[in-house]
Amino acid sequence: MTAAPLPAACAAVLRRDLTLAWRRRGDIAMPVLYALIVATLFPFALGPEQALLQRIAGGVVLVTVLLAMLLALDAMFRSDIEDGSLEQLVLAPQPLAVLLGMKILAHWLTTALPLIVVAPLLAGMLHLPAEVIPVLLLALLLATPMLSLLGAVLVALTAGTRRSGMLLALMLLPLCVPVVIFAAGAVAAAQQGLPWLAPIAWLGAALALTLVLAPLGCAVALRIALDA
Amino acid sequence: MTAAPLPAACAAVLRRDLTLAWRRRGDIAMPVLYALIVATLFPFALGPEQALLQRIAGGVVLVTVLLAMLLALDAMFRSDIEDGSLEQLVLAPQPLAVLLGMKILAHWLTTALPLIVVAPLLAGMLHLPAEVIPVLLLALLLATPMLSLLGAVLVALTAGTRRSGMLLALMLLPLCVPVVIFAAGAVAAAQQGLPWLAPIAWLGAALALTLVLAPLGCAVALRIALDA
Amino acid sequence: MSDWIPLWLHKLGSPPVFYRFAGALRPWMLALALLLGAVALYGGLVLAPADYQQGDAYRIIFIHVPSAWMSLFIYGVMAVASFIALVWRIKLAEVVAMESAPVGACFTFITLVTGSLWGKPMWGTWWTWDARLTSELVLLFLYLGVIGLYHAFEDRRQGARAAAFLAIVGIINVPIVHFSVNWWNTLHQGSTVRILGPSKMSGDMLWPLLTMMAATKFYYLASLFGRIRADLLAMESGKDWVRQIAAREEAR
Amino acid sequence: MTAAANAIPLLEARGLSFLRSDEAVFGPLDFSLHAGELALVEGDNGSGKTTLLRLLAGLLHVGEGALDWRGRPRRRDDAPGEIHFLGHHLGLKADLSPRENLRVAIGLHGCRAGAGIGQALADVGLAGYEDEPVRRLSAGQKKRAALARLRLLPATLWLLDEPYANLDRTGIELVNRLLREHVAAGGAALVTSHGAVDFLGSEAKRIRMHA
Amino acid sequence: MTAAANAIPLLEARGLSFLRSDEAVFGPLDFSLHAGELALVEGDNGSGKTTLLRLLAGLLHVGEGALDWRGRPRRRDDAPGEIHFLGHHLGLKADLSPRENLRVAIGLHGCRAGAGIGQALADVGLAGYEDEPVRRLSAGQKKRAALARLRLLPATLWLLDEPYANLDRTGIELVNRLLREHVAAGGAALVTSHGAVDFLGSEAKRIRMHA
Ligand code: HEM
Ligand SMILES: Nc1ncnc2c1ncn2[C@@H]1O[C@H](COP(=O)(O)OP(=O)(O)OP(=O)(O)O)[C@@H](O)[C@H]1O
Ligand SMILES: Nc1ncnc2c1ncn2[C@@H]1O[C@H](COP(=O)(O)OP(=O)(O)OP(=O)(O)O)[C@@H](O)[C@H]1O
Ligand SMILES: [Mg+2]
Ligand SMILES: [Mg+2]
Repeated sequence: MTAAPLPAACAAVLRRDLTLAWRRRGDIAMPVLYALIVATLFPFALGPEQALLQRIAGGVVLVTVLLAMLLALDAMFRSDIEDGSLEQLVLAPQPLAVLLGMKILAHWLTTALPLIVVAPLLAGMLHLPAEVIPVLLLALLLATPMLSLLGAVLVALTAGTRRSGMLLALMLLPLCVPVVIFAAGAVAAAQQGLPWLAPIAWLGAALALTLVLAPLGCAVALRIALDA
Repeated sequence: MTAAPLPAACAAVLRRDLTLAWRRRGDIAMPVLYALIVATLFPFALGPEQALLQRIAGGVVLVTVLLAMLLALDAMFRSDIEDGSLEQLVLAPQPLAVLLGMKILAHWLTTALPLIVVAPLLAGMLHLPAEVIPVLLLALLLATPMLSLLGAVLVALTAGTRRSGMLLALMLLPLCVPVVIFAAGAVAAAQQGLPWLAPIAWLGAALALTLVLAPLGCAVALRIALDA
Repeated sequence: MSDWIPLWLHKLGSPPVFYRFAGALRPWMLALALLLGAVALYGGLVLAPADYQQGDAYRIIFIHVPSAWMSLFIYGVMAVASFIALVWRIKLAEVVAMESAPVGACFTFITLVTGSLWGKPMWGTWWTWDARLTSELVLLFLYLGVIGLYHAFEDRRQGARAAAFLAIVGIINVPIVHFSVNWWNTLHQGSTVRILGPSKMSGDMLWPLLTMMAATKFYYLASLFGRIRADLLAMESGKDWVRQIAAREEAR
Repeated sequence: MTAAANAIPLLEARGLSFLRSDEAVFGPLDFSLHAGELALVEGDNGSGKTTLLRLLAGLLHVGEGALDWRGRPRRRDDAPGEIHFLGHHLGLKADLSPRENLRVAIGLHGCRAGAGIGQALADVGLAGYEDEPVRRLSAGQKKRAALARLRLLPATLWLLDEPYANLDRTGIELVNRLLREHVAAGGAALVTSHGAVDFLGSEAKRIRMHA
Repeated sequence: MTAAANAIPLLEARGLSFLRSDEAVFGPLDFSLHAGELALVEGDNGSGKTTLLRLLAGLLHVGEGALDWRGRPRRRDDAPGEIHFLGHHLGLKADLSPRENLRVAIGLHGCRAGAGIGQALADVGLAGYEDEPVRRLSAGQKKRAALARLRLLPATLWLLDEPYANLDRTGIELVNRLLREHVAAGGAALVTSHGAVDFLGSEAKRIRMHA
């Protein structure tokens, strides 16, 4: 009898979630398509005036990407709870926080990464100047993992309740606001030719903190949610 | 032994879905909150410049409401399929199309109606002129049932597949675009003081057509989806 | 530390003991709160001189600042009680945490409203997205989240544990509210009142402020005790000591 | 039970099979079921019992062979409300109470004369749980809530997929009693089971599935 | 089976109960389980069997009373990987095949020396279904896929909630064989059942739950 080593367990969880996502790759594509729809509909809804679109492009892309991520957040643990897989995960002999970290990573890889990949396209559709796009991508690379991590904790907390949707939104909104402010601040600064490093640095620092704490919090929250 | 009369059956389905929605009222509130978040984040992302906001307000509200509806569309039959309730519905001695019409009505009442109620608030947050708001509401009142009806057919079609998300989005996009164009056209016309009746009339005609055909299509699609 | 803390907590944390203790103290707390509040308002609104810059508008400070302090203080209490509740699973701690939340939310709301009212004449706007204002708003959302989460669970104690966890996580926001004026340059006033060292405020204004602070503290305790007693009776409705109380009430 | 033998059978299958990707899930089956008869569908795991029941219920399409209902080829909207199907998924909404779930069922299917929801729930042993959300019931209690439909709805043919699973001994007794009463009142039933629990003795027909 | 009786029990419950909203779900229970022992948890629907098993697995908190694991109070992260819990929900992902599901389980829990996935699946009668998505399996085949975990994972104590439900006769035999081999190898198991199927004869302890 040999207990599984931690790296193997992490690999197993990550691989499982990625395989599942691949099996339902239509669902991964959902947030991306959703973001594309938004970017397509905006010119229709506002009229194709280039200066106006350019002015709002950075903000629209940021908001769209973050909202598309929120869409998928709710489902992070739902199917695992319903089919009993989460219980098996909790009872595994590995530290739960690490395993959950892997689940969060898988979630980020399958929802946020595709969005970041299409972000330049979205930005292009709304005529964002090309030199601002790297800053936009940097902001997204820092902001999206933070949302995945914090979102996971909150989703775990509400997992035991039936009325999760509203609560989740209520708790996420205040978290989104500062993230959007900093990210949009960096993009706007870049678009006006001003220095944009300070807001990006703040985002980075916040990300480092959540990276360590969020999986631990998520583990505690899930244990509480299952305990009934 | 007495078979149930059709009105009683319709009432039973409608009441069931409304009760369920009420039990999970947090989830009904989700699209509304989602729309509120979008409307809150926009000023952050774009800067609180009133003229700019006013210019894009009508379009943003329309797109936001329609997208918030799409959010909830996906779940229209999911739980009924998973717990076997849909089989019971299909085996009921009533015409399936009518029963599904009731489900769609319940869905519209629980997702679109709250959104229409908060729409003036959203419009206000983005400084849409007050005299345009009635037109916006009229456009929403015609556009949202159409989305519910068409969406139901598509959701039913994709219910049997595993990769539902992408298909759904792909098929809905071409349907959304004309709806948004007409609705936004009416609002923009009203905002500029031009006559706005023509696009509204088109929306109304399209709605009347879908109202008759969509439940029938939905019934056929669902029978196909279950047959495996 | 591992042994005597839980032992001691369990003793005071026993519902019947606390029920009696809170019942005896509550009227005194309430009386003190009203008395001190009246004195402070008299001192603030009548005795204190008008500000040389702001005229009389500044007098809203006597509501704004004490409730702002309370919004933070109560959050702290809630987080500590939550910690005890999670680690030692003491029912009373759960109740203290959960019943503090609505009171704290009220104080936070008052802070936001009075701040806005004051902001209009001072800064020419009801609201800006400045660091302190934003973080205070986040505090309100945290309180609401705790309350909502608590009530979203069917099992009260499970709900209390989940909400307690959220309260502990949210504690990071408290230093952000307090120090935001130092860390970022904000529109909002820096700290003027200091516990240690000399204050930057004149004594005429200071003493009503401090009195009001004491009054709000007593008010919080009084209202907390009242809520806890009601909650304990509801939660322990099957237990002997509650039945005895009910019997006594009936006898009267 | 033999009185109806000469009459037209309720259900008659001749060479019936179901195709999935053009392959038969179960071999061609021949059987008939008259009013007042009981049939037990036996077979190993994966032999196609559930598939057969869904086919008879009209949820799946007949692949090969013929299926008659009261002497005429079965079409989808024949026999409205005459058939009641109870599958592995019980068709209960987890957020509604047993009482509310039954009310919906009655609204859709109508109600047997003289039957009442409260009485039906008491009969299946759920007295005291009428207003608890189904989510909070134990596995066996959920099953019992679904069985209460049998008491209430005016169906002639019952298709029960493993009605005994998750039930305790009194629950199994309950199912047997329900079946006996139904058959005595002129109904018919097709029940799947693995033969591990006591089924109504030898009164029943047996239909064997071969994997 | 009696050789270990004097040793420290694997699991010992004294006055154990679980509280939901401050009310006990089941009465105080006293029992102990040694390595090499089998126990059958009996009780009617809703008597708290599932709740007890989840409590023992460490998913729920002890309400009142004490629960010892190898002579010391059970804490959550004691006994990592020594306990395997099989509940009403099988813990299989419907979109993965049995083989992939087992691979994940091995990744998390490690593997018994000498055991292999293909062999384990063949043992539970799923040869030929190894690469089919679990969604397409019948109810009994899903259960068997979950039982294959018992073959593979190196757990000492098995907590099996109604392992017999949905299984045919060979399936029930299979569970009994697995239990016999596990016990012979020094493992222990707690099994819930309604007593309607043949449990391993009289070798087992019985724990009765009163509703
Ligand atoms: C909605 C707007 C406002 C909010 C949310 C708000 C919030 C707060 C908070 C949370 C504190 C307590 C900080 C601490 O103890 O660490 C505070 C203190 C204070 N506020 Fe405001 N405030 C607002 C508007 C204003 C305005 C317009 C003024 C006047 C110019 C003002 C003056 C003060 C003063 C003098 C203090 C005491 C500072 C100290 O001594 O620490 N506030 N406010
Ligand atoms: N999540 C829950 N919330 C509240 N009550 C519950 C919950 N789950 C079960 N119960 C209740 O607790 C009691 C015990 O349930 P449990 O599932 O443990 O029974 P069981 O013995 O496993 O029954 P069965 O044989 O039907 O599976 C039941 O009365 C049930 O109604
Ligand atoms: N949705 C599906 N798609 C493809 N194949 C399926 C599907 N459902 C079942 N099967 C296959 O069809 C066969 C018959 O399945 P069915 O569920 O009818 O068996 P069963 O007799 O009810 O078994 P059990 O006793 O385990 O419930 C099985 O081999 C199964 O793998
Ligand atoms: Mg089956
Ligand atoms: Mg059970």
